[in-house]
Amino acid sequence: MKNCAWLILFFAVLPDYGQADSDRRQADTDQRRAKFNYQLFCQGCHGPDGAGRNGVPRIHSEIGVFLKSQAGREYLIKVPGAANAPLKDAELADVMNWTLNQFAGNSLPEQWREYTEHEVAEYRKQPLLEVLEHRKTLLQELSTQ
Amino acid sequence: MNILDKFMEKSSRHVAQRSSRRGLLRGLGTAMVGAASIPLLPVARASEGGAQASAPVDTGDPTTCDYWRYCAIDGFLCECCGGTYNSCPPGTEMSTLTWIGTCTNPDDGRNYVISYNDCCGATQCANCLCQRDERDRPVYRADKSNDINWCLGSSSSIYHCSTAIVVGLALED
Amino acid sequence: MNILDKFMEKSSRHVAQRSSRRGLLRGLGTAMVGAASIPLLPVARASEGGAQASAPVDTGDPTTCDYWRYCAIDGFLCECCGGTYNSCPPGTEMSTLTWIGTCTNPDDGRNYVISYNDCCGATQCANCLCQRDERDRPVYRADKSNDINWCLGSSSSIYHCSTAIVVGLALED
Amino acid sequence: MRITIVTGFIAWAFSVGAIAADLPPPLEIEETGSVESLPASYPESWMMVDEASFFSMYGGRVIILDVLETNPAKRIKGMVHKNLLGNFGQHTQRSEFYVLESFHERGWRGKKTDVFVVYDRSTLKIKKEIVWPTDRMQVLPERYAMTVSGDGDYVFAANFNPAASFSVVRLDDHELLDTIGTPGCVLTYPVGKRSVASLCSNGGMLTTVVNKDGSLKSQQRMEPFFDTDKTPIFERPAIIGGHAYFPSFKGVMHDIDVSGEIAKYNGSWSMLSDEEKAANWRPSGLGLLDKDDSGLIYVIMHPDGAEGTQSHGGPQIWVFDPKKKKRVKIIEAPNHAISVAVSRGKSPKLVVTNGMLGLDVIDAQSGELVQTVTDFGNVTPLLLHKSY
Amino acid sequence: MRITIVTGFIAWAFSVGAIAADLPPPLEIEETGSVESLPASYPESWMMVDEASFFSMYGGRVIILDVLETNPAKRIKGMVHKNLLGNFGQHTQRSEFYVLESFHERGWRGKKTDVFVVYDRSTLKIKKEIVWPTDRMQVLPERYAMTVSGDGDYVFAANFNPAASFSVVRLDDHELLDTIGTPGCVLTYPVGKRSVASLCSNGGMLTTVVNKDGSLKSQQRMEPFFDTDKTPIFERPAIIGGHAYFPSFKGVMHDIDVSGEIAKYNGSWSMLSDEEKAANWRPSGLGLLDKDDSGLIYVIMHPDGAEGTQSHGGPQIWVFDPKKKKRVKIIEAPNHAISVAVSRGKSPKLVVTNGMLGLDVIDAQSGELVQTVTDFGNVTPLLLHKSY
Repeated sequence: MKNCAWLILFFAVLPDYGQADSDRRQADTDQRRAKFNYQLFCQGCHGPDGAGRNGVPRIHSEIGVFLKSQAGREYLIKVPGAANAPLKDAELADVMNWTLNQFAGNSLPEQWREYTEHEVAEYRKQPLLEVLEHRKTLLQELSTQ
Repeated sequence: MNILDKFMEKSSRHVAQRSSRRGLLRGLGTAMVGAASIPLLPVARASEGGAQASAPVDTGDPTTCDYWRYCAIDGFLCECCGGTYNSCPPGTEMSTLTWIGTCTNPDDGRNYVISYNDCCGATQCANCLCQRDERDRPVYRADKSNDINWCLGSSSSIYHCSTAIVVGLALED
Repeated sequence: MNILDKFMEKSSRHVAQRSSRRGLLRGLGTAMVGAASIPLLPVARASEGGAQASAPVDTGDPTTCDYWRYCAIDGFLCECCGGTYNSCPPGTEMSTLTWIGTCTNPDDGRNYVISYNDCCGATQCANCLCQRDERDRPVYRADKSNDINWCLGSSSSIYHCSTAIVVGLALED
Repeated sequence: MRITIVTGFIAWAFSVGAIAADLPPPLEIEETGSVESLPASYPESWMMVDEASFFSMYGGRVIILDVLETNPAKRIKGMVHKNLLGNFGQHTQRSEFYVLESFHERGWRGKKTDVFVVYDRSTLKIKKEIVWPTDRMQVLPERYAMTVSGDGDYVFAANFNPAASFSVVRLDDHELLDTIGTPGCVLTYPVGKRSVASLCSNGGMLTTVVNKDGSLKSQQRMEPFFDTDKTPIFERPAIIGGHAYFPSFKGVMHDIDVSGEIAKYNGSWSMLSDEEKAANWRPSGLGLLDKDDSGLIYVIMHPDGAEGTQSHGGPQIWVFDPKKKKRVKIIEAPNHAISVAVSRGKSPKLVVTNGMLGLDVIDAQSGELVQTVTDFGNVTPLLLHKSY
Repeated sequence: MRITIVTGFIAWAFSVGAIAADLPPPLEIEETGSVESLPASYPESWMMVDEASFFSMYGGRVIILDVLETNPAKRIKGMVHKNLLGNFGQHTQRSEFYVLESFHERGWRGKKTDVFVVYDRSTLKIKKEIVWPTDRMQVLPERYAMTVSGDGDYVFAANFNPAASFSVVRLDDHELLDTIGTPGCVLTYPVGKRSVASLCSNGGMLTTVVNKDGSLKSQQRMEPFFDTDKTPIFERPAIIGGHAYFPSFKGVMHDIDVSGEIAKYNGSWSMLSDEEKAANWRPSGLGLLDKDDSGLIYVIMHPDGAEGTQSHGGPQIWVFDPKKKKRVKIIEAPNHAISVAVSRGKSPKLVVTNGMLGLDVIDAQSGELVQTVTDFGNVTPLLLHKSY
């Protein structure tokens, strides 16, 4: 998915009116919406490149490590910025997947699967209260794996 | 930072009489136009000339508060402080934390994602105060709040002025 | 600190219209009367009643810049800041270093030695700016200069307001 | 030494003067060094003005102002510094108030230090300064960026960097106890004896119960009761008799029960009739509401509301009785209103930051303008507080 | 990476958009983080405004202003902080200027630190900060509270606490070298290559000759040439071609030869005719005079002068040719004048801080008002400087 830029460019250069076009265009729209939502709800703090800042965790090249455990997988949805975002479950799943594809880089495990609408709905029901402590614990666990 | 609208409305009257500005406006050292006191350019304008279709169009005046990008801005316009609508004045630092909004460019009718990066690290510019609050939300929606000092993440937390940077195209709902 | 005389002269006109003060006066947040815009009380007044001879007389209004003690004052009158003409507002500290002048009490015709002690340790009061420079001298005569920040000897060097304290009677030349 | 000598001159001058011209005796020599103080409890007519100094935020301060004093020169009772949009809080019982402010080592540059400062109400001297453990919330003036606990023994003060939390100060010894995270939820509304509610980005609330030692006892989330995009509320409640009343942008009053240990949603009621709704009357302003001692709520209202007008202020102040869920009065703001505060006592005065950034003092009973107060060093007096 | 992708979006949007509505292509995505810079040498029409911020001195600054720019929004080129009536100096050759300012640890309280700050003229970034060894002089803005040595290699900056001295900074490496006492004498006027003259409380001058290493070489006192009580002079000279011209309160121009190693008194001449003297015309103002590049002196004058009017400013600016000891022109100040500065170059502009604390820009040749400049954050722009 890291070559989505290429994909989009491809569509741009060669508008496709053929079979399966609507599916692809839908997929493309979802990508654009995911990016748009990232910009609207995440970028202010995490930055356009996911670099993170003073008091804001870095996403770029780091976020993928959380996918190495189920607890980590849930964590990314349970953080208040994600869980509380005014997005539908499917939209939140898309933003998270887009973010992972976009910024996670080598931090991703070799095998990983994208979030589904259903699991996002489940995880976000209980947003985290002790985010920093939880994050610390998680990272410790993950580093010892 | 979005309280002074009414004040601005009042002072915009004074702006008209440039030579004898007084009252609040003078006191506050601003040179400002209240939000929306000049109608935005109609979308149609962009299409008037067919030739224009080959280049992006943005004909607004970034020295006025009415400029389309400023739809959710607060504070002092960097354009009046030695910077521009998307760059900081010399000696300052652009905030990395910011709030994000969407505004419509009347020249092409498109909604753009605007990043309102503050310029930090110099005493308040105190010029061109511009307060518009479209889709601004209280601090519980920090990502949409211009009441917060967004220089909080920079090496100096001192707010100087605000930019409005096009960082993307918005999607229609 | 004695530059704003002319400015004050201008603004004293505005003071007359208390309800609609504007312009510089409003802008600077002051409530001031320019130096000498109201004639000082005649010396004769003190002698009008014979009975008064038994008690000292000082009938001036310390809330106005015209008050006799302020003849070489600069800055903000403590009288308008929560203090009085000879005491500091709560929370501040009276400077130990100061400049000294002599002023004539119109009630008894005597020249008094006035110590202009600044009150220090709070942001500028910014009220009742009063600038009179009789016998004020440039900084080379530091003892007579009100351009200097006399809070320099206090635990906070921040200037808040100025008092005018009778510390003695002047000798005639 | 100098003084002694001069006193000698005076005695001399007096004898000469009295003989020569039958003048009154000369003025007494006065003491240098005297500093005023204030009563331990302030009169009802004194208000605490949050002068944000928006154009030079290093000069921010709280000005203690007698809004009924008719002599402009005598209105100011004192002032304390409040740097860089510092946060302000007061104790209603203890004779002290609190400023949480920030300083860079070199004004605008160098290391930033946030400090919590305890002021003595009578001397305006600093009783204690606590170096703050994290970044305090730095926003336009709020009434609930800091609060005293229900039992009066603690201060809870909000942090934001942009991780949200609050820190706990014990008032008996002015010790900083702990900092408690409130992920996604900001500000500090007092709940019960020792709990804090915060407003969350999902439109719900989080209640944090605090132990006696200032540490986290428990946290509980309230279901979202508004949509932050579509039906936003103002973060500025009137808290009366165990209820926190939060108006929405469009005039729905939400009632949160804050009397128990945990904040509970208690329903809502409309501030508007159908006609008013049609005319788009809405609450608006920075300090858009306050309460009086009899339990009425005063809210700035404006017609023709729209997206973006929520901070414009308005031409009227509507008075609501929250028990009856009814408006009981309309007061005209003579010069527009962007913030409002109500003084304590049986004859409350409405103090309105008007469109010219002066203060209109209005009798809350009669609705009549008592006086307009300007020229007290006000540049941007964005929010006012009662005094205690 | 992001840019690439977004560009992709745009390309897509463009194709769709163009097809759909014949719209122009969308705006390009813009970079965040960019910061402007200024030329290493400023144009003649730029002035350095000492905004003392008298009502909130923490907010003091130097505003770099193009006084000929007609668009108010584009007049400000930049600004730097100048805390608590900080002192300001400039180098005419090196692309840098200097601010000597003070900070308390907590704004108005806590330990005071004075610092000497070297700014890069192009980036307005700090090149060096030197913690100052003593208390700098803190007064209303002066042009000679700091000066660059005649050879351009040092800065001498005045101290006062109230013991008077000056400190020496070497510019090649921006090192503080030494502090030299000037008992009873204040300010720093450049003399010869590496000497400093100061004005003394007895009406004379003290010349301090400085060694290459910044230490004291010798000091020499000049006989008093005025009476500080009866015939006081302004401490503000125009220094032209090796001569420092100091006007007296009553209009006598004193000429000090500062071309050699030691300042020498060179006599005086009257600025006034007998009629003018009778009408009590006098120099007056804060920054009451300046010079132009052709060697003329511009002085604010007012009639009906009296004790106490020396700082009132005046309605006229008189232009003197000091070589001819003669007035060559009178320029009317359209809105009163309290300070004056003259821009560099062959078509100098008079920039006058007027009675409303705005700036009147006047063509020095024709005497005509070019424009009045206000609303640039000016509150108390007490003194102006040429730019370099």
